[in-house]
Amino acid sequence: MTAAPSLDDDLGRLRGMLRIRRFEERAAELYGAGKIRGFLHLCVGEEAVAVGVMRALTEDDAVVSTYREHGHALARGVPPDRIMAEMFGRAEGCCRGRGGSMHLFDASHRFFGGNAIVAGGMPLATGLALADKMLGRRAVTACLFGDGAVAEGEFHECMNLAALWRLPVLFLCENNLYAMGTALALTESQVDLCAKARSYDMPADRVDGMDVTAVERAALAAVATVRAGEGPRFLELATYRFRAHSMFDAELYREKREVERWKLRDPIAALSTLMKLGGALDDAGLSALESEVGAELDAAVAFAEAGTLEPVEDLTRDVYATEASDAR
Amino acid sequence: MTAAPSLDDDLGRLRGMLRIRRFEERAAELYGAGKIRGFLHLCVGEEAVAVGVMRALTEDDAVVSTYREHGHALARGVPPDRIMAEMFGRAEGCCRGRGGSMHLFDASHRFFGGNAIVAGGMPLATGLALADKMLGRRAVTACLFGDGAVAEGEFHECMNLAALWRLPVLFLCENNLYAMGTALALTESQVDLCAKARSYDMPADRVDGMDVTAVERAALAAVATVRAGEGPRFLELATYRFRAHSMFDAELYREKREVERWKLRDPIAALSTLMKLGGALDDAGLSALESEVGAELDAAVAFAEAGTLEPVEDLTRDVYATEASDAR
Amino acid sequence: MPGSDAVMVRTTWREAMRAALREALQADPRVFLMGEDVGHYGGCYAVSRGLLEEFGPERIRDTPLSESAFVGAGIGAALNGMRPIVEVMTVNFSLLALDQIVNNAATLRHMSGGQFAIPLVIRMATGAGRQLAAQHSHSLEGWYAHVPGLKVLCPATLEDARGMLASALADPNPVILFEHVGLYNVEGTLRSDAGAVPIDRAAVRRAGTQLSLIAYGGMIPRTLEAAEKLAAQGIDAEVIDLRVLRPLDTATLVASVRKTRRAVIVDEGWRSGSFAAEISARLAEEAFYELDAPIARVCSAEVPIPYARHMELAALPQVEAIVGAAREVVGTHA
Amino acid sequence: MPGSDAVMVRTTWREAMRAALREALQADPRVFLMGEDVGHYGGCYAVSRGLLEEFGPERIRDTPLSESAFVGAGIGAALNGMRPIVEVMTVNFSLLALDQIVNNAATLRHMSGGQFAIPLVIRMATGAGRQLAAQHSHSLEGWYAHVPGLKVLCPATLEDARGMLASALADPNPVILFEHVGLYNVEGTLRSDAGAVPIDRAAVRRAGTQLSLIAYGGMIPRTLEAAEKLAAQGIDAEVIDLRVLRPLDTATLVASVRKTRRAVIVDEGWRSGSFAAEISARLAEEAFYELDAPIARVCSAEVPIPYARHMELAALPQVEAIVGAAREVVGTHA
Ligand SMILES: Cc1ncc(C[n+]2csc(CCOP(=O)(O)OP(=O)(O)O)c2C)c(N)n1
Ligand SMILES: Cc1ncc(C[n+]2csc(CCOP(=O)(O)OP(=O)(O)O)c2C)c(N)n1
Ligand SMILES: [Mg+2]
Ligand SMILES: [Mg+2]
Repeated sequence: MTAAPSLDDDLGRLRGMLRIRRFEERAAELYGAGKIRGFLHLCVGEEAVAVGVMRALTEDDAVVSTYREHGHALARGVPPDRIMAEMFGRAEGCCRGRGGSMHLFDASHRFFGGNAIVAGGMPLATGLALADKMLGRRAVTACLFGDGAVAEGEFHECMNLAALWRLPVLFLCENNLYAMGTALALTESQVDLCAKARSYDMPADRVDGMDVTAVERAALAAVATVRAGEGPRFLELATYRFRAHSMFDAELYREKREVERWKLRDPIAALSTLMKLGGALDDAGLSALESEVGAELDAAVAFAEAGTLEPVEDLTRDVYATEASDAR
Repeated sequence: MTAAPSLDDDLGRLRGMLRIRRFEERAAELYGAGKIRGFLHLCVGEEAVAVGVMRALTEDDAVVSTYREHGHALARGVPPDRIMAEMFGRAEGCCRGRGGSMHLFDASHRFFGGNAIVAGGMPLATGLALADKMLGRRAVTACLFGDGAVAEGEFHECMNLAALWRLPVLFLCENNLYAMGTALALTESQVDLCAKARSYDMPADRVDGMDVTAVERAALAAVATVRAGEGPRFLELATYRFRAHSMFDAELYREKREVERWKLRDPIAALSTLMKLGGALDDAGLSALESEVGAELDAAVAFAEAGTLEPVEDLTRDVYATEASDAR
Repeated sequence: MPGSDAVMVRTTWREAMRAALREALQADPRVFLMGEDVGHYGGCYAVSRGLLEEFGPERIRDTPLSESAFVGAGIGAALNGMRPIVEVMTVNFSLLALDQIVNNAATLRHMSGGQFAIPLVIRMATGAGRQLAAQHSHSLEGWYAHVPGLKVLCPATLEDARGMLASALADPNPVILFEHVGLYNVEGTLRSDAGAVPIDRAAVRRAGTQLSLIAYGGMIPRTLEAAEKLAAQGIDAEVIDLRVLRPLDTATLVASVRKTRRAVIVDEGWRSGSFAAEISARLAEEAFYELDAPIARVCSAEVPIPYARHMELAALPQVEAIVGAAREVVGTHA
Repeated sequence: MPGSDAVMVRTTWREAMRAALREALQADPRVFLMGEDVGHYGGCYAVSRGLLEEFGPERIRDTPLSESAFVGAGIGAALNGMRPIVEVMTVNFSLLALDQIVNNAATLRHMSGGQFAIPLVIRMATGAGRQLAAQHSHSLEGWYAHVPGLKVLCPATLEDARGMLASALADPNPVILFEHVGLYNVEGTLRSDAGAVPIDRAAVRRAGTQLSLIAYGGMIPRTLEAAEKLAAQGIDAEVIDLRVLRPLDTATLVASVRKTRRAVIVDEGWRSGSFAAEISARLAEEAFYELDAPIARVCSAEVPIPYARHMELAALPQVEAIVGAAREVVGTHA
């Protein structure tokens, strides 16, 4: 078993969250400028989940995510320049520009997408874990999905299958209270989502998803039991998205005041305040961090801008694998 | 609200179960004789569920069932001759011979099938109940399915939707411990099926499905609350099928002894013994009942034998409704 | 009968659909709309915006993400006296409800010997062109058109966006109504008294003599554009809008091709196993001896639709490809 | 290379499939079989009977009734080093897993820019003829054959039942393998050393000169029977077994039709939007000038398949219908 990541690296956690925040803000701008197209879903406000969870995983673990996955990908270590280039539709993107924002994949980081079908990644995650178990590997598959996914039949089928076969999956429900414009109370008869997991005899905990340390601690504990072969676990991460569902959303379904109330719990502000109080961070340190993050992001945007377009002749390349290309 | 059916009609209950038992036995014979074809699923051993449940419903209620539905249909009042003719593939069958054993429908008894997709009837039931609720009717939809259906995504989606919208559905899970050849413990991580219902905040009870009076009492109570607008309910009916899953089943997956043990709890024997002990039934009474049931069944078989074949020219009739035929 | 005091009003395709929904909800208390985000959000493509405020949450029902359950519930409600309009956000997601549509909606009437009618309308967005990539850009209309028991409508014009829903609701059968995402923003004029339109025949959108261009839904505007380009090159193309994929109005097609003796079919589906293949086969069966050239198909490339703009464009049927195929068919290729 | 000491052994189609499964499980520890009732029950159609005892419950996995989850889990397991064989009991139930197959299995490789291979085999029973009625008797092979990223196999002969699985497992792509329920009991002889067969081409099952009968899977035996009947009537038909619906071996088809100049396609799918339409369209595109008569299709009637024997027979393509269509195409109808 790999050594547990240190729990006193507040600066690392802050850097992780800031990278995501600034990346998302830039992506919004670039969408406005027409550089990014299609559907774009930002995770501003939810950074603590991405960072806390990914810090609890090792290289051998696998990640399955949703269409709101920039933060997950960044925190997992997928290079920001490859992600940005992907959203620009460039051949240098992590999927050659074919996937875009909703479909980030990176085999080298065991990042299995980026899935734009709500709950559609859950069966994949279950299968990745099944293979790990059958092959005797001690890897964990982290499967992220939203509160909206809980209503889908695939959620139920996968929870049962994973629990029944005691597969090494960690189910991570990012409960941001809305599925697109539909509030949780309008989609679930029982809004305590942990109750669902328990009905499959799967241990479940609710965690404050605005507190990155709490997320990391809970994820570490859960990963440890999953890795030890004790079967799957479920974490509900209570969070909130500060921005619209996507770039097309007029946000008719929630009050501005609700959003403002949640912003008071901004996970980045919370951690930096705590660090400042404890003397671990000062204004100079924060602005150094901002420049570091900004420089990385500038480089990513420049990389994307300089990227090339996949040749149209390659349109049908890789619809099928050839035997030679994939003997492994 | 309709008057509650009397709870002291043991003879009626016994007759109801005996009709089903003899019908199923005859169907097996007729399958052997090549008169009935396709898949044939018998409910021998499970008669108490059919009778207990159907006695708790009124005419205005709706029933949605599975491919193992002869008993449900008979207890609901669908005429045995129409059912038998259906299984003979006759035009006089309740579906003109098009549905066969797995697809019995009878609009006049609000019997909405007969569904051969496991859990496939559950969304229909949810919708029937939705219409009743929207139209202000005080009808209940009884939705029957097996333990195997609980693993399907459609189960989960429907439980949630019905509970969320407080629809007048009574979910009735016939838990006979096997889905085809797969034991419940091999399909559910949590074998307490009521726990699933409760995770949707839906009241749930487990009932002895070999005790017809217990089933009827529980169904009456549940129907009353559902009809009163208190939302859906879930009953798990613990039962057992004495015969093979279908006529093709070699029963490799369970021990003969287990079957024999369950046969000791035969719901028909149990009730008739009780009645005899209480003086409500004697041998003469039982054999009178047997002849009455036998006569009805003979007539049904004769009706089916005498039935005609739907003309081949009608093959495409009723693929579509015409406006005229269905202005309602 | 359109009244004589009707005027022409400017509208968008989206607004025409919304007007159709509003009218249906006003006309019949049994009609209701349900689907994901049709209410509070205002509809994924803003089609139903404002209807929740007007008709309330009983009739404009936001559903959980449970495609199979709410589509199946629509079938059940239709069986039991209601006239549901169920919205599935995108045809890709409809795969999650396909069991209910194919195994229940399409079979119940026939298999029960004609005991039930299912007056249900299922609306869904379809098609590519908005860089939504491989899981949001399919065109599976042809699959639905394969299934006996279903009717399949593909409105292309403002008139059809405005008028097909009422006809679909009046039909006692399950009707699938496809809305191409590329059409919502189309603007034009519509008669103020526009209403129900027939849903049993194809339409000739442009009369022509030298070849028949056959298309439907989202491919109609570009097919008409191709016809204009061809006209400028001296080729007179007839444009047929299928409108209804099932039941298919073969007579109109055959009549057109008997006249023009040449055909190009434009279909956004992937070529192999496309609905265009069905059109081609029917024409070859019924107008074989009148054909002067092989029938051509202009379809999508056989790839999951990519995100990058230039690749998405390359994957989809474009005006130039239609023009090129048409020129080839009439034998005027360079 | 078949060894020279091979002998011919009597077997059934079911046994040939079982031998293929056993061999695959023996040959590669990464191979496992999962699906509903594949283990303790012995397989719905008894194909996997005995394998649980031989290979144990880890490799012969009974699944809950959760088509979407276990098919999707097969995709995930294939992505992660295993070689799963997933059994879906019947093509009708596969609709419940179609989201996973179409939106994931078929797209992941292309959409990720080629990062992943999905060496997955999905087996399913298909077809009618056993009086199982409208929810168990579909033929949706054509739908799967429409989807880029999938390969679609339809074994008809004992050799293909025995040999296609190994080739499918060796293929790094998701392969759908259809087993027609009417074939399982077919008996015949097979070489004792029969093994993997190519899965990239069609086969000429009977050489002939006057017309091409094109079929696949469960329709092959009756198409061959029709060819014999036609021979007795002096009509020499060639019979092409498609074997692989995707990618389609157009060359073999076109070569046959170029020679015979006439074609009848036999397909158990419903006619409108059938795979037969694709074959017809391709032939019309690539052999138009060689055709002497309209291409004919013999397909199922457009109805949910009824239970009653006489009605089921009437709904399905029968030998007489094939013979009739062939005679019409060669112009010898009375
Ligand atoms: C099967 C399916 N149905 C509908 C959609 C459209 N859709 C995209 S995101 C979304 C909301 C999902 O909400 P949730 O799971 O809570 O995730 P969040 O967006 O809040 O992160 C919906 C309805 C989809 N992508 N897939
Ligand atoms: C969706 C689907 N998958 C598989 C089947 C095949 N099948 C028919 S019955 C059955 C077992 C169902 O078990 P259960 O729900 O417990 O009902 P029971 O037969 O015990 O009454 C299976 C797997 C089916 N009909 N539908
Ligand atoms: Mg959410
Ligand atoms: Mg059972």
